[in-house]
Amino acid sequence: MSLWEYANPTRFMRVTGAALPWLWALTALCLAVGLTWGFFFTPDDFRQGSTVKIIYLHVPSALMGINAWLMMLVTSLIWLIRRHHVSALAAKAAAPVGATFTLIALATGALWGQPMWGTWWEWDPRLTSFLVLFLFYLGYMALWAAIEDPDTAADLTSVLCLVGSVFAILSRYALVFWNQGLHQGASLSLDAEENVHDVFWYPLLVCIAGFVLLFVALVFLRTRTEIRARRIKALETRARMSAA
Amino acid sequence: MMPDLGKYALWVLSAYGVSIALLATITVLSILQSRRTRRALQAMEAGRKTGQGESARSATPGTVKEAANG
Amino acid sequence: MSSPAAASPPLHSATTSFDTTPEPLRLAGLAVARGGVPVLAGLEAEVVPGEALILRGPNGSGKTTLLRTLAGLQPPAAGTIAPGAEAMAYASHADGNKATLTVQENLGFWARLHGLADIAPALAAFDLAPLADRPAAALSAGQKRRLGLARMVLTRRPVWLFDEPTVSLDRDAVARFAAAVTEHLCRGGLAVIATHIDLGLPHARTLDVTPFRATAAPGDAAHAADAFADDDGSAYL
Amino acid sequence: MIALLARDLRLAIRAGGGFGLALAFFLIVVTLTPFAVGPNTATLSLIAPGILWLGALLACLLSLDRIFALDWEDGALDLIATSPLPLEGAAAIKAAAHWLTTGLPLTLAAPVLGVLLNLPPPGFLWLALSLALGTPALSVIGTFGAALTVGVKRGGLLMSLIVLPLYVPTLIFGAEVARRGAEAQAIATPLAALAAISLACVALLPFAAAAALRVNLR
Repeated sequence: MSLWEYANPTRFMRVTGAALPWLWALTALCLAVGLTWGFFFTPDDFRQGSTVKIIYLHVPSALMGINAWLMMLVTSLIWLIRRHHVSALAAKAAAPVGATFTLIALATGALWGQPMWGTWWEWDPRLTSFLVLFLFYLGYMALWAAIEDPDTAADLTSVLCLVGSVFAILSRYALVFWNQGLHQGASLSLDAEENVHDVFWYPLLVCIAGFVLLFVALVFLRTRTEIRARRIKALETRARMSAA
Repeated sequence: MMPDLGKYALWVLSAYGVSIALLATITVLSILQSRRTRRALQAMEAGRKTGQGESARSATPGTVKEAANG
Repeated sequence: MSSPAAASPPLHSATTSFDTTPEPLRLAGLAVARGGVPVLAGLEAEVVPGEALILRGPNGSGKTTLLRTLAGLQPPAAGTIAPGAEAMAYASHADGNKATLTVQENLGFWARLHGLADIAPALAAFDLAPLADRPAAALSAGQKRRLGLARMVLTRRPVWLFDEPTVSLDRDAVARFAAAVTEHLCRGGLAVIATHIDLGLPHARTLDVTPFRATAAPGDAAHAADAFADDDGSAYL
Repeated sequence: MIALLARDLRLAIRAGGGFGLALAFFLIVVTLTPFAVGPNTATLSLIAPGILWLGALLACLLSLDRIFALDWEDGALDLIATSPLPLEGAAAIKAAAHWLTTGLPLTLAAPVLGVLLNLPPPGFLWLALSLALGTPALSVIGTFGAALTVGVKRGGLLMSLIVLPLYVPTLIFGAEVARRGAEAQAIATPLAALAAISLACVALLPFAAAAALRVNLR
C-alpha cells in the first residue's frame, strides 16, 4: 500500500483518529519537560543574563514558522500534481498554525532583543524576514477565505504558495543586504562547534520536539475539521442534486 | 523555587506569557472549531440515516436555504 | 417549413473560408463538472458538417458547462471531444465587446487576434458598415448580436457554440440570426446552440440533456470525482 | 499579441480609461509627504528616494485590479482564452500594457516630483533608472496577483494583501539604488539584484498568471 493511500480521506481520518490522543499526550509531555527544564534548571548566560531563557520559545517557534510554510509548499505541490484533496486541506489547515508560530517568534524575538538593543523593535534582517513571512501567511489565508469553490481555492492557493516561497527567500536575502543585522549567530547550526553550550542544548532539543509535535497535532486536528466540512458540503450538494 | 531572573525578569516572563497565550489560543480555537464541525456532521449523518433523502433535506436548515437559491 | 431568411437582406456569399476543414463533432462518454461536482455524464453525440445540434433542458442542467467544456475553457471530467477546442468558436451571453471602442475597432481586434486583417466582408455580411464608427455602447441588442455573429465569422472556425443567443432579441433580429446560422451550415459549418425557441434551421437535431444528468447515485464513475461524497460516512465521524 | 496590446492601450487612453489616475495618485502621495514629515528640506532630501519609490509602487498597486476585471466582466477574457493567443501571451501582454500605461509614466514623472522633495542632484538619474528597471517587475507581479483574484468580487483589497509582500525585494533593491545614487555611493550590487529580479519576474510570472487564469476560467 503506497504512501499515496493515506491521501484517501476515510483512511486519513481513521489513521489520524487513532494517532491524535497519543500525539496530544506526547506533545504535552515534551513541552512541559522542555520548558520547565529550560526555565528552571539552566544557568543564566554570562552576557545576556536571564533573557537567554527566551531561547526555548524563540528558536523552536522560528524553526516551526519556516517549516510550516515548507510543509504547505510540499502539500500544495502534491495537490497540484496528484490532486489529493487531503493534501490541499492539510495546507489550508497548517497556515494559521504556521502564522501563530511566526507571530510567537516575532514577539519573543522583540522581547529578547529589547534589553540588548535598547528598543522594542529593531529592524534586524532575520527578525524582519519573519514579519514578511507573516504577511505571506496572511495573504495565503485571505485567498483561501475569499474563494467559495474548494477546488479552485486549492489550485489558486497552491500557485500562490509556490510563487510566495520564491519571493520569501528573495526577501530574506534582500533584507540581509538591506541592514547588516544585529541577530546573534545561529544558535543551532549544523556545524556543532559553535553551537550553544551543552547545558542549554538538551532542553532546547526537547522544546523543539515539543513544538514539532504540537504543530503536527494541530495540523491533524484542523485537517480533520476541514475534511468534515467538505463532507458536509458534499452531502448538501448530493441532497440538492437528488432533490432537484 | 522561582529562578532569580534579575533585571530582565519582565522581558522573560512576558515572552513566556505571550507565547503560551498564543499557543493556547490557536489550540483552543482549533478544538472548538473541530467540535462544532463534528456536531454538525453527526446531525447530518443521523438525518441521512433515518430517512434516505426526504428527512435529510429538512434535517439541516442549510440545505433548505441552499435548495432555495440553488 | 418556410425559411424566414427570405425576408432579411441578402447574406454574404463565401466571405471567409474556414481555417480548418470542418470535421464531424463527436462526443464519446463525455462528462462535465461544475465546481468539482459532476453535472452531466455519459454524453454520446455526433454532429456532421452542415448540421446543427440544439441543446434543450431546464436552467442549471449543465448546458452552459457543456458548451464551455466544448470550447476548451474547462477540461472534461471524463470522455473525449473531437475535434479539439481550436476548431470551436464560442459565444456566451456577454459578447466581450468594449463599450468605448467603435464597431470597427472591436471587430478589427477580434480579426487580428485570429490572424485576419480584412474585416470589410464581415461588416458587409451583417450590414454593420453604416455602424462602423459608432461606439459599441450605442448599439441595440440586435446590433450587438450581429456584431457577435460577425466576430464568429472572423474566427474562421467551423464549429459555432452559442449559449442562449436569442435572449433580448426581437422577432426580426431572431430571424436574421437564424439566417446567418443557416448560411454557416450551408457552407459546411457546424453549430451547437443552447436555446428554447425554434430557430427553423434546415438540418437541426435536438439533444435533451436531462437524461444525461449526473444523478447523485453513488458509485458511478463520474460521481467518484467528489471524493467526499461516498455513501458510508462512518469514517468521518 | 500586438492586437491585444493595441486594444488595451487604446482602451486606457480612451475616456474613462484611467490612464492618468496612477500619475495623479503619485503626485498626491508625494505632495502629502512634506505635510506629514514637515517642510525641513534636509529631512526631505534624506527620505526623497524612498518616498518616491513607495509612491510609485502604491500607484502601480492601485491600477492592478483593472487589468483583468474589465475583460472578466464583459466576457472578453473567455473569448481571448478560446482564441489562438495562448493565455501566457495574454498575461505578458496585459503586464506590458499596464507597464506602458502606469509604470513608464511614473518613471518619467518621478524625477520631476523629486524636485518637490528636494532630491539631491545625482539622485535624479539613479531614481529614474531604478524605477525603469523596477516597475516592469511591479507590473508583472501585479498581473499575477490580478489573475489570482480575478474571480473574487471586490478583490482589490485581497489583491493588495497578496501582492505587497511579493513587492518587498523589488522595493528594497530599487529604493536602495535610488538612495545610494542620491548619496553617490557604490550602486553595483543593488542595481544588479534589481535587474535580476525584474528579468526573472518578467520571464516566469506570466506562466503562473496564466495557470491562475485557467483555474478561474473553469
